[in-house]
Amino acid sequence: MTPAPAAPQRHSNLDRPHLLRLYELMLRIRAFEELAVEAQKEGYVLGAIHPSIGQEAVAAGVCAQLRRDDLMLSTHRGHGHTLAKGADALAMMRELFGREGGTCGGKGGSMHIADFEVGMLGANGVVSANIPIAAGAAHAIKLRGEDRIVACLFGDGAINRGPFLEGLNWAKVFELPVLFVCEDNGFAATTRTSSMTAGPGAAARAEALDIPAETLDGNDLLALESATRDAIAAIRAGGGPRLLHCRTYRMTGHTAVDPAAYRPAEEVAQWRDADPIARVAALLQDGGSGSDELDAIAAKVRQDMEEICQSAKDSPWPAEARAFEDVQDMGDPRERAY
Amino acid sequence: MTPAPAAPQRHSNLDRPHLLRLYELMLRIRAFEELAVEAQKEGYVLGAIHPSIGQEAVAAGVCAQLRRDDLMLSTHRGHGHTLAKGADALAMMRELFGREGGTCGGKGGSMHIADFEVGMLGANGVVSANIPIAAGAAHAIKLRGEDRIVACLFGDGAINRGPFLEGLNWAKVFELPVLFVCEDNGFAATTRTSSMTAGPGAAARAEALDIPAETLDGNDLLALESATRDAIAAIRAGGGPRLLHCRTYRMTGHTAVDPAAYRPAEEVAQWRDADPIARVAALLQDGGSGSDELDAIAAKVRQDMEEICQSAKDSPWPAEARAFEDVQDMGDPRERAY
Amino acid sequence: MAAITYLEAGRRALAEEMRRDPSVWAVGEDLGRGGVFGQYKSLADEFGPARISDAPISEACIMGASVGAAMSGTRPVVEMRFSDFALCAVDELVNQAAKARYMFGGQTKVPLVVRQPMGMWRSSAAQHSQSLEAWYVHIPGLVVVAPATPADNLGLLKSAIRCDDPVVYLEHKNLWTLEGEVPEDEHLTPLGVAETVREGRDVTLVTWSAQRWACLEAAETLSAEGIEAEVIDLRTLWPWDRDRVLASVEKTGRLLVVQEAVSVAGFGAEIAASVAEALHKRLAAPVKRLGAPRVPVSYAPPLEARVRVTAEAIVAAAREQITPAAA
Amino acid sequence: MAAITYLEAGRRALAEEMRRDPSVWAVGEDLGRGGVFGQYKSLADEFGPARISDAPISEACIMGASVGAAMSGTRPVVEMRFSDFALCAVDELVNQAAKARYMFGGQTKVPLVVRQPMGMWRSSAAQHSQSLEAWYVHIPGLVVVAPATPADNLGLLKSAIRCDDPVVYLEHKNLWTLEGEVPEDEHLTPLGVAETVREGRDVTLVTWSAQRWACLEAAETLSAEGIEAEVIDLRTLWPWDRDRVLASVEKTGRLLVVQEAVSVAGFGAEIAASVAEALHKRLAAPVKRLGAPRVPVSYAPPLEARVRVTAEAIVAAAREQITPAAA
Ligand SMILES: Cc1ncc(C[n+]2csc(CCOP(=O)(O)OP(=O)(O)O)c2C)c(N)n1
Ligand SMILES: Cc1ncc(C[n+]2csc(CCOP(=O)(O)OP(=O)(O)O)c2C)c(N)n1
Ligand SMILES: [Mg+2]
Ligand SMILES: [Mg+2]
Repeated sequence: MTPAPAAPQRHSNLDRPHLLRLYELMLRIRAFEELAVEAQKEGYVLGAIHPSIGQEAVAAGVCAQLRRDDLMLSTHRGHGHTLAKGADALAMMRELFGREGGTCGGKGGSMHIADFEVGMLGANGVVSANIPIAAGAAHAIKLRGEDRIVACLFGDGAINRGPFLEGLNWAKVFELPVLFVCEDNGFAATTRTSSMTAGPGAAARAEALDIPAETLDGNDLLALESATRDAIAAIRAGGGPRLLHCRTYRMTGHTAVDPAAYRPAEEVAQWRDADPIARVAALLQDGGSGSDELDAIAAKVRQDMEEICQSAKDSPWPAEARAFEDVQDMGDPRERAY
Repeated sequence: MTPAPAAPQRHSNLDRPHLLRLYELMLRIRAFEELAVEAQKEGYVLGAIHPSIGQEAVAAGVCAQLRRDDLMLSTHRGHGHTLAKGADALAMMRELFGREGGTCGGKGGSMHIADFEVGMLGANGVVSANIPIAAGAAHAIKLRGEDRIVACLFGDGAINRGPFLEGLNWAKVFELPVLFVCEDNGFAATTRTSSMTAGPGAAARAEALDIPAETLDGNDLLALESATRDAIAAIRAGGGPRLLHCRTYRMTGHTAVDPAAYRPAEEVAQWRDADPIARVAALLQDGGSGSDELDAIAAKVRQDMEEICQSAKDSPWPAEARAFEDVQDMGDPRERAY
Repeated sequence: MAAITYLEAGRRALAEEMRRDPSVWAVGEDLGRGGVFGQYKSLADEFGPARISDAPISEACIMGASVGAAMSGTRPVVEMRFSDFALCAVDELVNQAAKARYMFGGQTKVPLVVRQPMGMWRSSAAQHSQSLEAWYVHIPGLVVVAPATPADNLGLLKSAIRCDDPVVYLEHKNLWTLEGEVPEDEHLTPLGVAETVREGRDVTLVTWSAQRWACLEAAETLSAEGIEAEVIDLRTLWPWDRDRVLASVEKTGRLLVVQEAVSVAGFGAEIAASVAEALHKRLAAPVKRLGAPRVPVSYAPPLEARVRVTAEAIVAAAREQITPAAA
Repeated sequence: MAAITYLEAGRRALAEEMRRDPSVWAVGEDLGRGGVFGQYKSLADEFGPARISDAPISEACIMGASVGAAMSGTRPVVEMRFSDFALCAVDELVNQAAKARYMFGGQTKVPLVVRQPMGMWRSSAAQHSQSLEAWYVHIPGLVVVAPATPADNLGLLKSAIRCDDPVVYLEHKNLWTLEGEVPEDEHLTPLGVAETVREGRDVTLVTWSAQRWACLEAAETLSAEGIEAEVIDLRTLWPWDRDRVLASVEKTGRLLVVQEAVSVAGFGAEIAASVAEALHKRLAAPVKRLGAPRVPVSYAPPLEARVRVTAEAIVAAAREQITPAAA
């Protein structure tokens, strides 16, 4: 109900080229999702889509700061994280359309996008299930003596499932390199999360496990970047897990087809005013970017994404035989069927 | 590693008759378990026994203060809780021996003792599984508008399983009448719990959920009684769940057959000096009980329990047909077997 | 009689039972706003948020708390959203709900209904498409129900709510919008009784849930060829209506079990094995199962479709049972 | 050859594989002190606490973390203590481990072994006695193994650790102390290959895990009566050795499946149904399953014993298959 807190600006001198890159990334994420939603209306996407429109600062402020060889686990609402980690938008769009050449060959869809090439170990269709998996990926990193870290993103609804506790406890007990990120958009599907959550939430729960935690304005790119940078440095230096609790808002319904009638219009309007992309644009303008420059970037991003979308639409379906591939090494999956 | 903290005495004027009853109860619990362990050596108990020797103050200080119509859920280490809640020792001993007339007709054994007559809804063989069940029993109480409460006991190892988080969150979200009691004996089987637990433990985790919590010397009967009385009053008045974190020690191994070689002898000796029964005896002596009086009680308790044990040994086995009873109403459990 | 949807039938069943018995309540995520598929729409208006209760995303606790509430004088209807998420609550269902009555020597019962929307539906992919009825049939203590029609979703859900055993209640997501005639008066479908949906003399098709409709379609096609298939919708999978199935196969001499689930170690194996054990001599052809291959369900429509048991596959299998192709 | 116990064989298998492959590690409660049954005794001395790792009581996370670790270049051996507790980690095993490779289009594999000590053992009651192999066989992506001898516990565990699929590895608690000859050199038992433990012409007994021994005892008794039973220990339940079983029943004309698990919807149904489907005409008697009734396991010794499949029951069933009692 409360608007995003106005976080103090941490960066006094702005790195404008860097910020422009993140601005473009946020625009790409939004264009990707807007086009995916349109394509769903046209019948190209049969499965569910969970847009992250309004939450792009988390992707840009957190995920984009990972090294390529760092690992990341995401959720059902993971397009932004995945693009920020460096996955290919065309492969992702194809995946949403269930086509050959999709990140998972069309077998996963939006909720199971993964791109192991860039360290993206998967969205997950089961809320909170990615948390123990992230802890385990970090466990492997520690066993192998590497300096990589794992970022694990989850929603505010995820902190009420047991794996949240088990995974955080695990990461702390073994002092593993995990950055936990609670992307708190105030809702779990149609339920206002605060109504089903005891206590102040993710950060407090992490702190009860001696995991350092910080609560942030999740629509403030610079604040997120700065906190993430500090957290990653501490984690990479062997300091064990940390948690960032990022308060943001979902501008759409839970899925692309949810009208989200359960939210007061004023609340939505308030958050619309805190749009993270508009906020970055304002920063850039303060820093000297003209609105022409920004509009041109936006137009280019949109056009590129439209081409990607068209290309995905033109992509072939996977061959039927793929249904029987990549099940497992042992045994014939066709045995006794039909 | 640290000895039980010396908690401040809360009761200035001692209710000696009351204390004598609790003293007797603690002795009964110990006698029950000592005889059960002996009986196991003789071959009367085939399944596992988890003695609570050294932890009797929690049973007497917490469980004995519940009303008969209050509910209680316990663990694999639940003989003491169950006796304190008012269950019949003979039926319990028969249950350990797998005999007809056991609390569960011999079908459950030590880890599944239940006595619904006295509101004891079951020990549980799955660590932490009793926590959601307790929350649900309290949910029913609230739905029915009753003034009963539910006590839920669990060990320090249980707080690392997901159902601990989910159950506590649930109880707080619905403001349910549950008294959570973490009976912290420092170990989970052969593992020193602190080595696998992040943060300070049960109380801190409860507080992160806005559940009021108190950490207590779990071998100090009077401190437990006083804290329990306050907590129960607050819960019964509609104040929602509370948690007591009771620090105690297990004087035996995890099971009766575990030599517990993983613990330093000095630590065991230190805690032996903090024996909760001896501490009550000392209080009683301070309050005017002679050692003759106390010895006589102990002797009587032991003799009664020996008779109970003998009677259990003489009890018949359940009839084989019982294997097929109380499975469910629908369907024939014998169908297609043999 | 009035035509209502399968979804609406479930909603009516719950509303009727909640009116009838104040100890019935429902709990699950988003129920206050109608539930994920709208099965609970506006029920909170009539019954209030305590009896149509929201829940945190805590499947284990939703199930576990319902076990405690069921042992303490209430009758919870537990919404799992997708049957796949019930896998987050297996200890609570299998080790606790199913065993409490037995372990405690009959001191308690656990009257709860676990609604688990199941099955393949519109590119839901591997974690939102499973059919795991075989698992629950294997667990002593559980009743397993899988309605295929609006009338049965009404009548079986009401019976499930009145049943004192824990019931795993598997609605099929692909049937939500299916319309069908439903009695306007109180309608109870007994648990454990199959429906012979179509009589026939040549082959017995045993099925349940959404595959009922594929079987009926196949039976039409077969009938045009002169093959009369008897179609039995089991409706309840435990206890399953063994007598009905055996009597039918006694008559037809042929059994084809049709299931959406993975065939290997699926519930169809139980039926096929039972019939083979009981009626070996009477069988004019080997028993046969149709089911999915042993692969997870894909997202891509053509791959998803590839693992469905279609009416054509049923027709082909039935034909083959009647006139085996030359070896 | 040297005689060692089934427990020691598992310990040796793990130690050998850990020596051979530094990416193998084991994780579970109490492993640093040898594990609940001593299966890991002194391994921490050799390999250190990072590779023989303790764990909090967090079955879901033990399993889930192992999925992440398996996808990230290590090969975890996951100890679940009792197969019953694996029910606290079903989402992690079934929705995650089993499906990751497929869902992600082959980008990853999940090479982990889940050790799940199973079965009835000394009054362990309903929550510590289950045999749920049928569940795992039903799940695409999983391999399922159930060794019955020390040699197989050595050879199969080593093969399981080398396998790139997630393997559910079911050791039987009642076999821990069983002694048997084991090769002193490296010994690998291939996955998916059954063992014909005893040859016979009259009836095929198909079994796995501890029931191997009941079948062998029964076969001795039957032999004294002139009935020669062929005993096949499947060892791997998925993929199961279909060819071996079919060839045997082709020869004997009779199938008796013997399992400790609940018979209803048990894995035996899959075998019985498969054989009935494939060899209907060849069968001289109906296929038959022996298994437990559909009841939870009791604590009291006489009730526990009542639901065991004994050698006597096997003998009686085999006799009945060969000479049916007059109806
Ligand atoms: C275990 C489980 N329960 C329920 C669901 C259904 N579900 C999908 S997303 C969602 C809401 C998640 O809320 P949150 O974690 O806050 O993430 P958000 O959708 O807000 O990004 C729910 C309930 C699920 N996928 N998994
Ligand atoms: C889910 C689950 N995991 C593991 C076990 C095995 N186990 C039984 S008791 C126990 C230790 C429990 O420790 P704690 O909760 O501290 O209770 P305590 O035994 O100390 O009373 C373990 C690991 C179990 N019963 N259930
Ligand atoms: Mg959210
Ligand atoms: Mg403990």
